[in-house]
Amino acid sequence: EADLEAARAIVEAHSVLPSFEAPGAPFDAASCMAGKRILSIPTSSAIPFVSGIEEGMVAAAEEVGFEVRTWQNQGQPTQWVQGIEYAISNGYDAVDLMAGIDPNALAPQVAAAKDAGLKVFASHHRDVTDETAEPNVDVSLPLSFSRVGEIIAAWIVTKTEGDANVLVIGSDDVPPSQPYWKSFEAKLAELCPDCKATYYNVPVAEWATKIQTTTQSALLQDPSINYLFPIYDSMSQFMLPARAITGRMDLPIASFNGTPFIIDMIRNGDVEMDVGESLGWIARSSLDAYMRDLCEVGDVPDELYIPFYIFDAANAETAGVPAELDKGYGDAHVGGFRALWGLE
Amino acid sequence: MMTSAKDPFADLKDGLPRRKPGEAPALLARKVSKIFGTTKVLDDVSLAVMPGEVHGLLGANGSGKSTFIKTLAGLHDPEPGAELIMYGEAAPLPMPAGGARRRGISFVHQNLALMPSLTVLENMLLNDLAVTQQWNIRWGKARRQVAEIFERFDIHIDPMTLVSDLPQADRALIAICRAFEEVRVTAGEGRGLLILDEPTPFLPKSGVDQLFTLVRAVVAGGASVIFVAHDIDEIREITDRATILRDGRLAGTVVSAEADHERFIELIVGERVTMFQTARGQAPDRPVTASVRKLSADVARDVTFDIREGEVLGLTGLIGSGFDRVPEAIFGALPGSEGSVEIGGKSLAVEAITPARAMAQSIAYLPADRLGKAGVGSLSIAENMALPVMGEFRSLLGMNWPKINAHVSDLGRKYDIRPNRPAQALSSLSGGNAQKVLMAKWLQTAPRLLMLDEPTQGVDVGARQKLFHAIDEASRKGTAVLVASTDAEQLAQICHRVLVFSKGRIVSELTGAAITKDSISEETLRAHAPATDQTQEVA
Amino acid sequence: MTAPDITPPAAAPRWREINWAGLAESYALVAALVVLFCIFAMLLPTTFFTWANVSTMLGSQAVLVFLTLALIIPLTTGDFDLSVAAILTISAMTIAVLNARMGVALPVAILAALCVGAIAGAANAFFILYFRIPSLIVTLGMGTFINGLTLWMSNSATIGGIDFALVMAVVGTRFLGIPLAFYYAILMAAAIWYVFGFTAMGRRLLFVGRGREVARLSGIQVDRVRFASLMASAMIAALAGVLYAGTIGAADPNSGNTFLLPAFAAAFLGATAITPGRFNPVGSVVAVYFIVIGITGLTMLGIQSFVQNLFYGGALVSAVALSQLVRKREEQQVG
Amino acid sequence: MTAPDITPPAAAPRWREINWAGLAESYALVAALVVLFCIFAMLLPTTFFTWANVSTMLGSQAVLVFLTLALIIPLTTGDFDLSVAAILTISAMTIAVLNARMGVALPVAILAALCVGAIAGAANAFFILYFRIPSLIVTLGMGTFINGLTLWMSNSATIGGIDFALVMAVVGTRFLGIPLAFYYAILMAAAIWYVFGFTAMGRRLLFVGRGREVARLSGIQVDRVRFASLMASAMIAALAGVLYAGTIGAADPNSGNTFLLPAFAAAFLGATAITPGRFNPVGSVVAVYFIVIGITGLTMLGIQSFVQNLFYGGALVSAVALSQLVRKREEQQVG
Ligand SMILES: Nc1ncnc2c1ncn2[C@@H]1O[C@H](COP(=O)(O)OP(=O)(O)OP(=O)(O)O)[C@@H](O)[C@H]1O
Ligand SMILES: Nc1ncnc2c1ncn2[C@@H]1O[C@H](COP(=O)(O)OP(=O)(O)OP(=O)(O)O)[C@@H](O)[C@H]1O
Ligand SMILES: [Mg+2]
Ligand SMILES: [Mg+2]
Repeated sequence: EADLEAARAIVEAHSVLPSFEAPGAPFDAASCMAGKRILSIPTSSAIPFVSGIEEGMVAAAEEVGFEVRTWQNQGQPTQWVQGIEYAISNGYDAVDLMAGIDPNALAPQVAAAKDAGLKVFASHHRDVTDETAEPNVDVSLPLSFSRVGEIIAAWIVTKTEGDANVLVIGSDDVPPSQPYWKSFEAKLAELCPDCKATYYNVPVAEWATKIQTTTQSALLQDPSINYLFPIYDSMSQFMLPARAITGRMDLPIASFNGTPFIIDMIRNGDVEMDVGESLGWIARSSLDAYMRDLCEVGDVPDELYIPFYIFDAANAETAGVPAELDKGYGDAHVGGFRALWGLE
Repeated sequence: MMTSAKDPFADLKDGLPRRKPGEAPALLARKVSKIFGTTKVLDDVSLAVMPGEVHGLLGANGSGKSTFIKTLAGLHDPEPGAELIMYGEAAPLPMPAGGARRRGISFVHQNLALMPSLTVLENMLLNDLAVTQQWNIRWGKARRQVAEIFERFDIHIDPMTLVSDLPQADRALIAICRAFEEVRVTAGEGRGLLILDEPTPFLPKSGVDQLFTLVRAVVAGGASVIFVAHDIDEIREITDRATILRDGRLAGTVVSAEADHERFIELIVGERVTMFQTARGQAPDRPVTASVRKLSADVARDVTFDIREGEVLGLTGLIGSGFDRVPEAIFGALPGSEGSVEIGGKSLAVEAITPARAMAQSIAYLPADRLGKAGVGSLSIAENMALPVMGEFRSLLGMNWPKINAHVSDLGRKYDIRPNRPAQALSSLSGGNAQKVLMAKWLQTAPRLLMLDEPTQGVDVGARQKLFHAIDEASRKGTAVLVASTDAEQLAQICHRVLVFSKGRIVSELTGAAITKDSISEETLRAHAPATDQTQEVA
Repeated sequence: MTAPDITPPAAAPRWREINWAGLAESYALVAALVVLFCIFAMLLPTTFFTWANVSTMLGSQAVLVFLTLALIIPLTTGDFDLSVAAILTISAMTIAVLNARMGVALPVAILAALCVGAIAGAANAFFILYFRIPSLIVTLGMGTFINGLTLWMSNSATIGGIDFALVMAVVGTRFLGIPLAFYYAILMAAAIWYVFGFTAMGRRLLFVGRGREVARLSGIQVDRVRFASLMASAMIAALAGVLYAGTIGAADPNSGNTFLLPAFAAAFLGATAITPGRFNPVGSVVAVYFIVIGITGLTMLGIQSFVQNLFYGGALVSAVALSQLVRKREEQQVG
Repeated sequence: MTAPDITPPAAAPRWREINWAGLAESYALVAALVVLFCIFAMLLPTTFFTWANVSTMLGSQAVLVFLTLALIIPLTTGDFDLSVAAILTISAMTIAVLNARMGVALPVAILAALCVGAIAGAANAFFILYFRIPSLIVTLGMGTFINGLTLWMSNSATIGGIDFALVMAVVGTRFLGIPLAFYYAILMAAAIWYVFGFTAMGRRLLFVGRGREVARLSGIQVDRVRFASLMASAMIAALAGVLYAGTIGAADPNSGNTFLLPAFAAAFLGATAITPGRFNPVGSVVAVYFIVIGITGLTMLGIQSFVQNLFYGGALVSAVALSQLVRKREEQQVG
């Protein structure tokens, strides 16, 4: 029998505007960071989510009084290599591998950076449950994708009142996909033993050509599917036509990332919910961890401190019309981090 | 196999001619057959060439001459059972790649086998590099060698130019000189076989004479030559014996000096042919169809003439004298031309003519380059033929293909196209039949002015008469026909009037009974005689 | 395309007789499609072999059909157009930016998208025809350039919220249970089939592709024909973009580009069918649906997604290989 | 034989004179590279114009140089190889799976990767030469098929932890401050330059590409030459995969595929330089570094990433357009 109570509790916990909880002791960031430089290499500058975080980091660093620079690239590993070498030869204090670059997939360059005395940071690149060793990374800030999985499982159980048959689409070539899906599956089983979920893997490069056909086939094959869960919300757009063509416009979609156009879709009623993460928050809490490491003040977290916040029809408008990146999460983090860094 | 009862070699038991007792033939090919799809193109052909012999190979278009030669080159695999014996030694068939070269056979193929987008130097080295065991190339040495060869052959071509920048005649020179050099280098003393598949059409008369001198020199050294041509006079002049193919079968082998012109024609065609001859005399005094004024195009300079309805006007000269540029320019196919053409009461500036505009004035032009410029080999006969008349087969539902096919097969019958299958790809026809298709393509439009560039090049005697009849019929209906050709015999057969060019200018005009093969050749060469002065003047 | 009684040369002993080898060759892909369908129908009688599934398969591939049709026109005139996928993407993005973000009315936005396609086509044609650069190079470069423009226009973001009327007109409305998009694709294929087979323009395209010089000397204005074909290709690609925007109700700057290789595969696979050796719209449609049946069936069998790549690549190569066996492996000029 | 009325062609007045137009054409791309370098050097004197940056640029694009070199061999013989990027990826993945995951010794893993390349090349050649299918179709299908295999081998995941010895041999060791990878690329280019320019084999490749039929008539074993070229292409692509694995110490199933279009662009761009009209290794190297300088400079200036696409596409088209202007816009056969 489904534990609706527990599910509802999880959902509610993430439906209130996030409040700031200091991830460590306060310190004087401005003085110890003065003159320091970090080169941030995002997985690809062409992803708005990523460039949004980059902008947040650059702005926050400016407030503190040091330099964060973005290495613009188009997702080519050889460009990342060039970025790290650029950091090494131009006297940067640290490189940051942002939002999806696996430091183990650039082992030689990371080692070279370490040898040259640079710190190496990585954030938002894997799930917290992922045990892979990252020997050369000074600060690693995995994200709790598995927590997201649990939130969405709880949401679906709540909405279907314990009668869910979920179609899940993921991309195994994005490393957190498996742990994320597993935690979803586990939580679903825990909250609702009778619920069912089926997982299909579609590599990122084939989203446009395969998500739609995969979804259609799955829906036709199992008409009892009553919930769609694309694990990254940008997949949703390819599921919409599948839903339309198979005549299942009634199927709700829940997802994760808080991408603005998906929040627009929530407002329009195409998508039911989206778990969002504030980009400004990610930017600041990453910087916080990096500064703690560079300033050697201790308390370096081993997880990206980021509250997850649920957008649904009720609060979609708070993200702006049309929705904007990093809007609707309140601004608890702005003041919170400023205070923590001794800027007030 | 021999057709004649008084075969000069009938006394030889094995059917092989021998000059010296016990001497093995340079090349003995036996029972060579080749089937393409369902057509037997070569049927049990045998051929013997003695050392020091020039052996002619004749036959109508599509009779299998080139196929036989390509079999020796290793391009086609003959059907099983074929044998090849060279100087008494069995040689493998199918011929392995490079095998011909190793055995001292070298070729001038009908299409010359040059690569237009590469340099002359590279083309000269082509056959050598194709099979050499040597790993590296020393370009400096190679170039000096080629320069030396060119000097020996008295050829003035920069080895670094692209072949595509050269006129056809130069290309032929390169292919010929390459083959002669190759046979000299690769064959042993007193050995070697040089195979020339229609090398003469592109050559000026002087070039043909030079070629024959070279051929004689080669055979004097003991090597042999197989010489393919449609010009019976050439064959009779240069060859010792000649083998004639008809429909892929051996029609006979004759001693060239003993067979007369008619005998050759009979063997080629299989029956007596009445040679076409137009009624000589001035063209009927009909209105002027087109007036060409001060036309300059490429080497052609200040060309001015009129052509009347129903007139067949020949343009000739040495290759490179610019006569063949005239029709091209009139049709708007040659950029950078000047002058004017008056046709149908309208005066057109030559530089403004495009092929489409020319066609609108009912001008038609058949280029010499059959599959490069005149027709598309990979498309069917029907598609090629229907191109200029598509508009007429439009119905409410678009083009009426059954009607087009019926029309095309009627034309095929009319012009004796073999095989007459509209769906067959043009490239699968022999040269002569392809030419008939392309001629029909334009004749069906009943043009006011029909311009033909070397219309019978590579066309056999029989087919040639059919084309002449077609031209004659068109001219009787009022079409003015402009024929650019180096073939004096052909011009003499069909033209009312001939303009002879030299260095880009018209230097003489022959009309009526004054047009004979000899007079044309004479004018062509005479016009050329004071060459040095004229060169200055033109330059 | 040729009339039914025009059969390939080598295999035609007498040209009014029924040519079995020719028929086998022409309809091998159709037969393969039917066989594949039957196999999956037997394996999955309750899911695959249903009208719902069939109509879904038909309705969902209209974009790919359009893009393949866009490709075969320049392929017929002997030009490559590698920029079609980029044009599809920028066209969809133009609609999204104008309609969803700037509030421009849908018809105007669609018109603007088609204009963008026309400009891209004209730019391709300019470089190819004026500068005489091989089309492969121009369209490769142009495709990348257009991608850059798309990223710039969209700020790299997916833009949703396109007027629902477009979605209704593309996949929202059904006729005989199949979304309208399918009928658009079929109409477009039929139009091209007619033009290729039964108009003088179609002949001109073919002659230009097979022999530029011959075409020129036959009075065809070669550059004009090539210009028209490059424009047609870009415009159809832009239409594909409109359909794409209508299919997903949104536009993103990247996903459209992934259609390029499947469209090329379908164009070449389609050239082995119906009128073998020529790019033809009916063959293209058959090829697209052949592949879709395979992929859908495999997905329904729950087979891992990499198998779809294996099927895709394997089907392309082996279908063409089979068709070559029928022709006794003779080299073909495709065009 | 005399041909008294034949004067040497107009284009070459006297063939030992210096041909300025020809020189301009051959070295225009080199000049553009130098100019571009100088511009960025002036704009970014302290970051771009440093030995560290130059050596990074040289070292990090060795993979692309290799892949471009892999392409130009079949392009010279008139075949397309669209599967090179997929071969690169599966080769890198083979090393990662064998060495990092299964603990096989590095040399064995590298050997296995090269074998995989050889098998892919042989499969390409088999379908192209035995079935006489156009290379574009075969390699398009084969590329997709190989991608499927790569996804299967890797479970779609990135695999890190390749033996550091490989990294040391590729980018970890430097000579004159430049990672060894650069020298490998230069060596490979030099080898191909020698083969193309100064060996009989090189000429045979060219002859086969420029005229199959004539090549055959001249006694060249055309199929053998094409086989060799397809094998060489696959093997060099596999080597590129080894370098790629060594450059990042890991392998992923996707990123390698993104090299395909840049490599084609570099091959065609390179064919406008050094020996214009012919695919040539020196031109390819120049083209790769021309593009790399542009992209690196733009990145260092912090310019948004979409500008990289604009530069890429714009540079390709305008460089070729300029080179066509020098040649008075005459149509060229590239090969
Ligand atoms: N590759 C081929 N495939 C099919 N048929 C061919 C092929 N090559 C030649 N043929 C056919 O074989 C026959 C003989 O052709 P071939 O070229 O040997 O004739 P030919 O005697 O040289 O004629 P011509 O005097 O016109 O040069 C022709 O009917 C031709 O159409
Ligand atoms: N790939 C090539 N294709 C055509 N011609 C070439 C090629 N390479 C070089 N050449 C030409 O050959 C000429 C001589 O080249 P090379 O540098 O080998 O001269 P070399 O040193 O005198 O040669 P060698 O040492 O063999 O005497 C040059 O002028 C060059 O134009
Ligand atoms: Mg012949
Ligand atoms: Mg002939």
